[in-house]
Amino acid sequence: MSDYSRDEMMTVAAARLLWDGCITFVGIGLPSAACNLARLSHAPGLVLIYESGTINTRPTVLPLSIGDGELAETAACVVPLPDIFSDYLQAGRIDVGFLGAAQIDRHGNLNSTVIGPYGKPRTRLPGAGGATEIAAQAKQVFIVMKASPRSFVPRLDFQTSGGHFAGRAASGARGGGPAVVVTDVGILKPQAASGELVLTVLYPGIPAEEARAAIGWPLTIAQELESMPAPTAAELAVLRALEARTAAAHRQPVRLPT
Amino acid sequence: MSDYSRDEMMTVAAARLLWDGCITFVGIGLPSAACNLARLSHAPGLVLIYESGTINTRPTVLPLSIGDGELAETAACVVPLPDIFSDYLQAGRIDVGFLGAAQIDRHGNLNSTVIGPYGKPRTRLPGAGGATEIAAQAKQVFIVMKASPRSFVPRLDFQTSGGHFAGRAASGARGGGPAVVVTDVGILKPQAASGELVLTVLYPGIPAEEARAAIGWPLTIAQELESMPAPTAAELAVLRALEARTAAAHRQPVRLPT
Amino acid sequence: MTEFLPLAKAIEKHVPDGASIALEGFTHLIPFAAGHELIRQGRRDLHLIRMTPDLIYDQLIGMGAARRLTFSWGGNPGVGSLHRLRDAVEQAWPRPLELDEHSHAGMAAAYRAGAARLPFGVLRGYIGTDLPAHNPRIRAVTCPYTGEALATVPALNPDVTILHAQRADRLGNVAIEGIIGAQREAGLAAKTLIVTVEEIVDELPPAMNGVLLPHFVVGVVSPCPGGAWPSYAQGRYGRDNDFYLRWDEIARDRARFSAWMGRHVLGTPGHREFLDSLRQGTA
Amino acid sequence: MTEFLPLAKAIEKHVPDGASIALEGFTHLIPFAAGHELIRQGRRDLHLIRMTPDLIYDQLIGMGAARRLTFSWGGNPGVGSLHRLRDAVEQAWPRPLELDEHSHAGMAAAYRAGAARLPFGVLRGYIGTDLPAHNPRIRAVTCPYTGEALATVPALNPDVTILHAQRADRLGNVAIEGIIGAQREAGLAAKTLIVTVEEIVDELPPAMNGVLLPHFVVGVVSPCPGGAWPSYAQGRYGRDNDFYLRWDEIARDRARFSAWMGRHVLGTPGHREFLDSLRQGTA
Repeated sequence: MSDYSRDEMMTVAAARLLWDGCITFVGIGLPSAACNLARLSHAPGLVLIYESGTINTRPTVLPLSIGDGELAETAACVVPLPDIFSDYLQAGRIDVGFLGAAQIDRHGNLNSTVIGPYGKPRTRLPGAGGATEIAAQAKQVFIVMKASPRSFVPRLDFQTSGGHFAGRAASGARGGGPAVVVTDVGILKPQAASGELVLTVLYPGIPAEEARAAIGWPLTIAQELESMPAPTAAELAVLRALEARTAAAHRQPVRLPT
Repeated sequence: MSDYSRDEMMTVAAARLLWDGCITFVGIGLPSAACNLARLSHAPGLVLIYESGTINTRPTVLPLSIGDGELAETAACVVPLPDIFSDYLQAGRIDVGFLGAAQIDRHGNLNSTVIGPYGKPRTRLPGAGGATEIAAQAKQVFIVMKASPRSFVPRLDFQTSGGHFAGRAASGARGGGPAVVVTDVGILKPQAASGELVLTVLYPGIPAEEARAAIGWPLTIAQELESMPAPTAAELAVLRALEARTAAAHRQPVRLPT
Repeated sequence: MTEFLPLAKAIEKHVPDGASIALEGFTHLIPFAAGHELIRQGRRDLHLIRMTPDLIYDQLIGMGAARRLTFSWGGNPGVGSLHRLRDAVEQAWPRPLELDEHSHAGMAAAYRAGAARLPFGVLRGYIGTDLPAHNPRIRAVTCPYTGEALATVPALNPDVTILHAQRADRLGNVAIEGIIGAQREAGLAAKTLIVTVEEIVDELPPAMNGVLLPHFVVGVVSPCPGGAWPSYAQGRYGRDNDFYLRWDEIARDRARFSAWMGRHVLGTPGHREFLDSLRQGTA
Repeated sequence: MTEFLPLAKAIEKHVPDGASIALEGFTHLIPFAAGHELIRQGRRDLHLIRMTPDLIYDQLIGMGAARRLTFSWGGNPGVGSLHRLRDAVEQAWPRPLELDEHSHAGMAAAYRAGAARLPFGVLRGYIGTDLPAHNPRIRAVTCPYTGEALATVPALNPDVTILHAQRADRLGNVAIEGIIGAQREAGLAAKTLIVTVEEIVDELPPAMNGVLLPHFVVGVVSPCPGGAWPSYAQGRYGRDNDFYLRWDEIARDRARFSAWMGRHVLGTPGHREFLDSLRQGTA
């Protein structure tokens, strides 16, 4: 099976890391696709929580926004957003929180706030949203980002969310921090002692050197490199059907209310 | 109209003090009867909130407990009990909170905790429940208690809830404290300067001396005594019909669940 | 994932002697059957937690199961005293009972903090009361913005919370309808949550914004029809106000209380037989 | 008691220049019509508060109505940037915008504190982030039991909160169904709460444990069908995802933005005509 895109490889790789019964805090985009792929294939009991307050939602199509009506209609229940952050995330009930960002450094710290100085940014990004507390309080954090030297940087312009930063153990963060960074050129994981992200998993056809070139800091490559098999036909079929259903649903014109 | 009991006089007196649209925090017993009498007569827009979380409930019969199903079924909504205390009472949305107690002193401080020392009480009473924060945070507090020297005492065994105690202004209490004490022998109100409860309203046929005899501290009698008219036939009819409906409803046998 | 166990097994497995345990439900949905099972299994040294101890804690205290009580109002609602609670506090019978006494607002804040796994709750509370003088757990913090002093209570995180609810589905989601009290908070605050239910259904009606405890916070579901009696279950059966009145008589006297408990609780193997024993003759 | 006013009157009467104002609704039930009316009436120097500014705040900011923004995520959901917000922050166009920036968890705690009229909210938050270094309002308290430091945020109590909901009854009770975000908390935190509704009904269906804002916390109800478009109203109309995409193009350019606002918002007397103007030709 070689007829798949790098995005598909990333999505499948992220989905495979999830287990049945895992309680996930899901963001829009690739994490949402990965979680629903897992739920529709090997992990039917995967629990999806979106920050909009929808708990154990089972959408038939992927949401375009974090608060789509589809998420409410297929949820076990809808709770106020403050409850999600206090009684679920802060309370330590989330097994895996997904994050992405504009910049990541070698310790898995993330920037989604500004490029340039905070007071006079070159690019104002959306900001923290749920990310700061997901990074600190989810039991594990899965980061999903396309690799490029612009985004995998030696030094962040702003630290929005903490990875394996110095002092994390005494910081009040109860979660374990980033467990894995799924990119389009391979998977990085933190070294136990230093927390530095190193290349540990290769995808078919993408050599370690290509990964190294896409990372903006001198990337360490693990001594024992694993390799992740290509997406199976079954995985691709489920993912593509999900995306086709999503596209069809979103082609339905919305009438202006009268 | 002279054919009425002292309890009826008390209930009618308390009901008359309530106004249409008034938001009340209601306890079981006489306050519940007074509020529903007011609602069914001169104050149809009276809002009844019970600490069980039932908001704007409109029961057709009086509840026996603070959490009767009738209260939920006739409420505008039912909210969690923590919300009632934080978002309604503490937030200052209650116009009138009702309280009673085993003991009251001349400043309207109340004891519903113990008779005797706290660590080794002669009589263990139920305790604070909602009273402490009702006393501090409702805009006004209406106290309803039968007068007797045993309960209207010079000195409390334990202060469960604060009335016009020294230091109230700087205490963080945002409510105005006791505005009135409705008894079966007349109505006491706090003097503006001292906060001391003085007899200000007489009922028909009950002289000030009888009130004085029922109060365990040297009762001051206001210079200008008002007199509260006897219950009207209409008031008595509504109250008695309410109590008859209540008695009939509670005579219905409850079957043990199977 | 949620276990489905008969009530006796659930108590046996999850509630050891000495546990801190909250049976919540504010007048409505009080888990009486679970309380009786604790008594049948002879639990000792429990730290009982509950806003309104009600008859079920009167029974546990009278049977000597408790060493400590965290509470905010200990009466027989609409009736009067809890005589067994009074006897324990006033006369140390059958054993002394340590009190950790609060107001409703304080208990509610403590459960909320527990549900959110914060170490303390904040409220504008305990003003003008002697309670803090007798409970060193009631403290204060200073607002970092206004300088105002506010009361604090330590979070409540019971080893086990037991609730009663109308329905669970086969995954373990629990749906509650009607007066909810602090059930949601007490359930989320627990290290282990056990829920007895009137009924287990294939599929719950859509909850949307209703009250639902999702399966992954529910440790155990135990089917137990009638498990809230003499409290009630909205939409199922009414509160047995008459029994609350009769309890005043039963509990007033040590011997009569002991005889009643012996016959109806210790003398029955489970809740169905308990209810049967009440149907037969004068309870 | 609740006033029933046309939206324009409600804004005129209750929202002065300089007010702090929260238009809440998390993706769902965003009160767009009310935002447009603020623009039509030329409000200035507003302190805008909202977890997710969304298109409606992009429009207010681009029209120069805001001096300050309290927020936690400022993007076009599922699409990308809010170009007018970016232009204000990066280029001070059309005027500088002061930022009071938080995380979602911090904003949620601040609204909750506001709803309860506590001066601050507590959370185990703002860990491992530079946000507190740039926002002096994010502070800390020490737990009086464990000694742990916890983050605090000052309570949010907007002068005016505006919400959109499906239904109100003639007393002013407001019922909301579906994703609720922080609407309940923002509504209860307000000094004045204005709610635009799809429909005013004689009687709401029984709410039991559903979301209802009782009439005595609702200052004003304004009927406004379609008032959440291009956001959505569960059970009424769907989210116009296509418009969110088109907005990316409209807002990218100052002139195109100004022309669009001039034609569709300033050029229409109210929300019905606004929707009509979009139906005619390319929006």
